[in-house]
Amino acid sequence: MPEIRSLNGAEAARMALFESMERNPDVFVMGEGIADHGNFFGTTNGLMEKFGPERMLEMPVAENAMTGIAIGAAMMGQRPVMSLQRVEFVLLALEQIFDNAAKIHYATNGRYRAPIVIRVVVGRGWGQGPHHAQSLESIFAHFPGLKVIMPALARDSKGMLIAAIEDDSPVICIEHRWIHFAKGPVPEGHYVELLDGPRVRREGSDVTIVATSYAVLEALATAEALEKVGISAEVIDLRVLRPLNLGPVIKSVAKTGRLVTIDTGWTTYGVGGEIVATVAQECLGDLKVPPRRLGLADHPTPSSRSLTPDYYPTPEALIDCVGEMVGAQAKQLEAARADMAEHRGDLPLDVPNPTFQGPF
Amino acid sequence: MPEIRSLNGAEAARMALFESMERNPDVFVMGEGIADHGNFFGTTNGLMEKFGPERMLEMPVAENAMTGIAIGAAMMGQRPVMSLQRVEFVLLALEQIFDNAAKIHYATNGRYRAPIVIRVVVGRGWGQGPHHAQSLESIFAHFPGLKVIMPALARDSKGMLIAAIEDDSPVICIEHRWIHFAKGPVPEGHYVELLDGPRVRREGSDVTIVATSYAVLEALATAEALEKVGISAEVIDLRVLRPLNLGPVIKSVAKTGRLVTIDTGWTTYGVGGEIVATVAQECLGDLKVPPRRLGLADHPTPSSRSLTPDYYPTPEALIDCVGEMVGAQAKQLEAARADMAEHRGDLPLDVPNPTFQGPF
Amino acid sequence: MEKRVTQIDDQTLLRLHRDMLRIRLVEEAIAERYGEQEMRCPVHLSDGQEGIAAGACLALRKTDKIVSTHRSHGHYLAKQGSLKAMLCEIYGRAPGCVGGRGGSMHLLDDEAGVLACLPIVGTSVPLGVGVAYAAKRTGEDTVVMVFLGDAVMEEGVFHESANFAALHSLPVVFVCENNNLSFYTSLEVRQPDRPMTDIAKAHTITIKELDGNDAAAVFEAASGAVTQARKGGGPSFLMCNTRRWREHCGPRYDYELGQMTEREFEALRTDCPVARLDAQLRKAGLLDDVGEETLRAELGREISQAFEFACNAPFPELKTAGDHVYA
Amino acid sequence: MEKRVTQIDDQTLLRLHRDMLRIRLVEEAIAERYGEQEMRCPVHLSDGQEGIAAGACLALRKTDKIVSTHRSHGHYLAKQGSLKAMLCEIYGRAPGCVGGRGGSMHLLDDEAGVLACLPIVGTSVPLGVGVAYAAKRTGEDTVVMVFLGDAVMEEGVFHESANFAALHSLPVVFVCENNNLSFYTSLEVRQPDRPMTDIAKAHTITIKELDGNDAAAVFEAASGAVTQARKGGGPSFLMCNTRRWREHCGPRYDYELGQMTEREFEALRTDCPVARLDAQLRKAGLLDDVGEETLRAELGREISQAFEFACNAPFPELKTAGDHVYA
Ligand SMILES: Cc1ncc(C[n+]2csc(CCOP(=O)(O)OP(=O)(O)O)c2C)c(N)n1
Ligand SMILES: Cc1ncc(C[n+]2csc(CCOP(=O)(O)OP(=O)(O)O)c2C)c(N)n1
Ligand SMILES: [Mg+2]
Ligand SMILES: [Mg+2]
Repeated sequence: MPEIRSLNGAEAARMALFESMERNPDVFVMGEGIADHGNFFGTTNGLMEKFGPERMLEMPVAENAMTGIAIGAAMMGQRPVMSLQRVEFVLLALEQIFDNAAKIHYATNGRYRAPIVIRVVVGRGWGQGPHHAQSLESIFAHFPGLKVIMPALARDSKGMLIAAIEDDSPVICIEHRWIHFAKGPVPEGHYVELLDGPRVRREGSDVTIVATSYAVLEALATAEALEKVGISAEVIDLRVLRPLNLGPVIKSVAKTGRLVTIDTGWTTYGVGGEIVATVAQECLGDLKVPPRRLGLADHPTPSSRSLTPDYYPTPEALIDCVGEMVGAQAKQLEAARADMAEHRGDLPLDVPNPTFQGPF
Repeated sequence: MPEIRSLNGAEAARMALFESMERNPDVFVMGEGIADHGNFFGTTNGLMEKFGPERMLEMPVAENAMTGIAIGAAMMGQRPVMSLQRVEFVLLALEQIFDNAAKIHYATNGRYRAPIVIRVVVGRGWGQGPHHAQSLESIFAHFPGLKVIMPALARDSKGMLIAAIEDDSPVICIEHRWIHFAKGPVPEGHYVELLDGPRVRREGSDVTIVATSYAVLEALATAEALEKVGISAEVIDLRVLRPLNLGPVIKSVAKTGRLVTIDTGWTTYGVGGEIVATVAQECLGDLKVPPRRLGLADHPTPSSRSLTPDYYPTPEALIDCVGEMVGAQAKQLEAARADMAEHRGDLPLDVPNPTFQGPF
Repeated sequence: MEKRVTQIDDQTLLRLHRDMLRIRLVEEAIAERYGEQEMRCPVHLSDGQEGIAAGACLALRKTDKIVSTHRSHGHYLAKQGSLKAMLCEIYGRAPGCVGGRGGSMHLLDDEAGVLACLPIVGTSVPLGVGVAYAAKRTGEDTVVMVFLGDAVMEEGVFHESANFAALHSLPVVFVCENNNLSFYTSLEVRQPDRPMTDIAKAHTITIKELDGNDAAAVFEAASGAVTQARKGGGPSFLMCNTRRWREHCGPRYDYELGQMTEREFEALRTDCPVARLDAQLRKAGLLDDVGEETLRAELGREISQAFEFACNAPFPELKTAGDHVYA
Repeated sequence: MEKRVTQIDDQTLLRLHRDMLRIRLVEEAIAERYGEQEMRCPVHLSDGQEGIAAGACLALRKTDKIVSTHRSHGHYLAKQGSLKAMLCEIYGRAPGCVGGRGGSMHLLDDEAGVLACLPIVGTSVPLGVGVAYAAKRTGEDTVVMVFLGDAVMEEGVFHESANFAALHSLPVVFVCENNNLSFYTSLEVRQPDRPMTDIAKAHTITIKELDGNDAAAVFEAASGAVTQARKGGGPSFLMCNTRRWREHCGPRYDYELGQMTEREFEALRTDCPVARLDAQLRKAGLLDDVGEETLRAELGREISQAFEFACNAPFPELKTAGDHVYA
C-alpha cells in the first residue's frame, strides 16, 4: 500500500506530471511561463530542474499554433501536456481543438491519434473580471472526440491527470483555480483514477446533488451542514463531462427522487442542463419535485467583490434550494446556514474557503 | 399591405441586406468571397453593383482579426455584417466573439456597444465531411451578451436578419445551408421579425415538437403526415436561442403533456438539452411521458452518404419518436412514414428536400 | 518570371513530366465525370498548378511527410499517395484513404507520407510544424513539407507556426502556391503590395521566389531546402507563382463562370507547366510523339482502372459510422 | 541604444517629465498600498516603462484614441485618463471608469480617448485597427494608437491586423513596448533572433526602433508616425525597447522573487526614463531642486487625494450586477 499524504490540488497535479514524465520520456509539458517562480500555480515546481527545458518546453505566446503543434507532435507519438493559465487563452485555439484534436482519429479512419492533454485553469476571485474567470467546460464537452474532465478532489487531481496523459484520446483537463488550494489525501507514486464517470462522494437519501469541480467541495460541506439538521444529501462528483456517463446519477435519483445540480459555469446551455435533461428522459417517474440547477448568474464576471455575491452560487443558495425541494422548515435551514457561515468565518467572498478540505 | 412573394431563404436574406444597406449607410457587409459569382449562396447578388466595394468589403482570409476589426468599427457606430461561408471558419475568432463582442457593453459599464451581425452558414450534404458541416449554435448560445438566432422560414430569413442588423447587441445569425433552398412567402420592403422568442408554427394537442432551423421544416412536414394518421403535433420554431424565452414552449407542454426536441446540432450539451431541462424544471407535473431529444449522432460528420443515414435525425425518426410517446399503433406510424417517403421521392439523402416549403 | 535552364538529370526531368501529366489527367478525369454526381463531395482541382506539386514532392524521400490543404490532389499524387484510395475516398467508398469519412478534402496516405490534407485554411500548417518538432525531438531525419495557398499568408496561424519553426530550426519546407486567388478574390484586395517572401524572411526563414510552372526549378529549390532542413539548417519558404485553371471548387473552368473572359483564360493557359516541360524534353530529345503517346496510354489505363475500381468499390457499412471517435 | 539630443521645445520636455513622474508616483503608491488588500484585483505595474507611455501619448490629440493591454496604467494616465476613475476601478468602486466591473485590466476613459485596455494578449489590436477603419470610412481624422507588448508579436492576430491596416493605409500607430519579457520568459526563448521591426516592415508598415527609455525620442518618433497616419500615409510601427522593474503581476520588484539578482536589478534601474529626462532638464536649467520638489508635492497631493477619494467611494450596488448585458 502506497503512503498517503495530505496535499492540495496543485501539489497533486504536480505529482501527476512528475510520475508521468518519469515513466514515459514521450511526455512533455508545454506552455507559457510554465517554469518561473510561480510554477504554474504550484503545479510544476522542480520539474524544470529535474527534466530540463526540452521536457518543460517554454512556448511563444501563440495558442493556436501551439495547439496545432502539440497535435502534430502527438500524431507522431509524443505526449504533450499543454498548460495554459486561463481557459480564455485557449479560445484562440478552438479551431485546432474542435477540428483537429477532436476529429483526427475519426477523420483518419482510426489511423492517427492525438494523445494530447490540455490543462486549462478557471480563474475565480481576487477581481479576475470578465476575461479571466470564465468556466467554459460545456463548450468543450459538446464535441465528440474530446474527453473533458474536471477533477475536484486532490486524489483525482493526480490520478485523473495521470490517466489523461496515458489516454490515447485528447483530454481537456479543466482545473478550477480554487481546487488548487484544497487539500485531500493523495497516494504516493503512480496510480490512475479512471476517466469512466461520476463518483458518489457522500451517500444520502433525500436529494441527489450533482456537482463539478470546486462546486463538489462546496456541495460536500453543505451536505454536512444539512445532515446536522436532518436532511440527507447524496453528493455526486461528475468528474468526467465527456464521454458522459450518467448511470450513477440516474441510480441515485431513482433513490432520492430529487435532483439539484451545481456547477462552475453559466447555467444556460451549461453542464447542469445536460444532466437535468438526461434525468428527465431516463427517470421522469422517479422525480418527486422539479429538478433544479445552480450555476453562475447570466452575465459576465464583474471584478468588484461587491458585484459577485449573487454571481457565484453559494452554499447558502444550495441549502435554500435543497430545503425547498425537501420541504424543510425555515428553522432547519437557518441552522444549516449558520453552520456554513461559521465554517467560512470572516473570510471575504473572493478567496477560496480553506475549510473545504478532505479527507472526504 | 406590402406585396408578398414566394422566395427561398437565400433570396430572403439578400433582401434583408438590401433593405438594411439602403436604409442605413453605416451598414456594410464584410467577408471572404462575398461578391463573386457564387454570391455567398445567392444572398448577395447585385449588392456589389448597387453599393460598391466600400459597402461590400472583401476581407483578407483572417477571421480572428476580421472579427476584432468589425467589433472595433461597431464600437464607433458602424454596423458591419460579417459573413462567413461556414461556421467552422469562425472557430478562429471565438476569442473576439466571446471576450469582446459578448462583453464589451457589459465591461464598459454600458458605454460602448458592438452592433455587429455575424452570419455563419451550417453546411450539410454533398459530402461536406468533418470540417464543413458542424452546427455549433449551442456553444454561442452559452454566452451572455450574445444574441443567437436561427431563422427557419423565409419570412424570418429576411425579417430576423433586418432585426439583427438593427439590434444594438451583437447577433450571431446561423443560417443552415438547406434553409437557403426552401421557399416561403416573404413580404416586400422593410419589416422586422422581432428577436423575442419562439413561434408556434402549427397548433396541435398531442405532442409539442420544438425545432430549430432546417429541423423546423422537417418537423412541419412530419406534423402534416402525423395529422393524416390522427396524431396532432404542435410545432414550435425556436428562432432565438439566446436570450432564451421558453414561455411558449412551457405553455404548449402544459397543453400537450409531451415534448420532443429536434435540432441541427449534436445532442449532448446541445440546444435540446436546455429546452428539456427548463421544461422539466418549470412544468414537470405536466409531462405525461419522458421528454425526448433528436439531434446528430455523437460523432463527427462523415462525408460518404452511406455513413450519414443515421447521423441526421430523419422525419421517420421523428415519427417513431412521437409515435412511441403518444402510444400510436404500428399501422398508424407505417402510414405516416410512407407519406413522408412519398414526400421525398427518390431524392438522395444528401440534398435538401425541395418539398419542405411554405406557405406554412 | 525568368525561364531557366536546369542541370537536372534526364531521368528526373522525365519523372517530373510524368508526375505532372498524371496529376493533370486525373484532374481532367474527375472534372469529366463529376457531372455524373457519383463523386458527391466538393472537389478543388489543381490543374495548371502541377509544377509545384511534382517539383516539390520529388525532392522528398518516401519517409518524409507532407501536409496540405483543400486543394491537395496534386500533392497527394506527387508524393505517391495511392490513386485508387484517393478516388475511392472521393467516391465515398470503403477502400477510400480514410474510409469515405473525409472526401476530397481529407486525403491521407500514411505509407506514402501524406499525413493530413485539411480544408480549413491554415489548419494543417501547425500540424506539419508539430510533426517536424516531433522528428527533431526523437532525432529522426524526417523533413516535413507544408503546402499552403497564398491566402494562408493572411491567417495568423501561419505566422505563429513560422515563428516556432524558425525559433527551433525545424526541418520544415513551406511551399506556398501563389495562384493569386482566394476563392475569386485576387491578392491585391487581400494583402498590401509586397513580396510575400518578406513575411517569411522576417521570421528568419530561408526564402526563394520562383516560377511555380517550372517544375524543374521547383524541384531544384525544394531539393536545396530539403537538404538544408535535413542537415538541421532550419526551415525554408518557397514562394511558387502559378495559376489555377478551373473554378475554385468544382469541375468548370473559371471563364465558364464569367470570372474571366475566355481569351484571358486562353492566355493564362499558354503558360502550362506540363506543356513547358514537354517542349523542353522534346527539344532535348528525351521525348517524342511515340513516347508521349505511350506514356499517356499507360497513365490513361491506370486512371481508368482506378476509376473502375472506385466506382465498383463497396460503400462503408453504416454501422461503422460511429467507430473511432475515441482511440 | 544610442542616447540622443532632441530639438523638442522646453514646454514639451517639461510636460514629458511631469507625465512620466506622475505615472511613476501612481504606480509606486499602488505598490505601496497593495498589501492592504483593498485593491482586490491583479495589477500589472509599469514603472520603468513610463518613457513610452508619456512620449507616445503626448503625440496624440485628445480626440485620438488608444487601445492597450493588461499593463495599461501608464498609457491611460499619459492619455489623461482620469486618475480618480482609475483608482476607483482598481478599488472596485462605483465611480471606477467601468463601475468596478473590470478592475485594473479593463481601463477605459471615453472622454480622454482611452478606448479599451484588455488583458487577453493581442485582443485589443484588431479592435484598434477596426476603430481606425471606422475613422477612415467616416472621414474623421482620428489616429488610433495601439499599445502592445513584445509577446503580442507572437500572436497571429497581430499579423492579421497589421496586414489589414497596411492594406487599407489606416491611421494606426502600433507602439510595441519591448521589455524583453512575457511573464518571466525572455524574448530569445520565444522568437528567433531578428529585429522585430522586420515583421512590421514585411507588412509594408513604416518602422522605427528606439530607446523606449528616452521619452523625447519616443515623442518625436510618435509625432512623425501620427502625422503620417493623419495625412493618410498609413500605419507605423514603433519598437520601443525598455524594461519593467516590478514582477509581471503584483507590487514586488523582480529581484525579490529571485527572477534576477538585486545587483542585476540595480543595474537595469540605472537606466531610468524619469531620471534621464530629469538630468537633462536640470542640465538645461529647466528644472532644479525647488522645481522638482514643487512638482513632486503637487503630484503627491493629487495622488493622495485620488486614493482618498477611491478608498471612500461607494461600492457599486449589487442589484446592478446584471445591467448592460444587452444594449
Ligand atoms: C479558416 C477558413 N476560412 C475560409 C475558408 C474558405 N476557403 C476555402 S478555400 C479558400 C481560399 C484559399 O485560398 P488559398 O489558400 O490561396 O488556396 P487556393 O484555393 O488558391 O488554392 C477559402 C477562403 C476556409 N476553408 N477556412
Ligand atoms: C492570449 C493570452 N495568452 C496568454 C496570456 C497570459 N499573459 C498575460 S500577460 C502575458 C505576457 C505578455 O507579455 P507582453 O505582451 O510582452 O507584455 P508585458 O507583460 O511584458 O508588458 C501573458 C503571456 C494572456 N493574457 N492572453
Ligand atoms: Mg490561392
Ligand atoms: Mg513584454
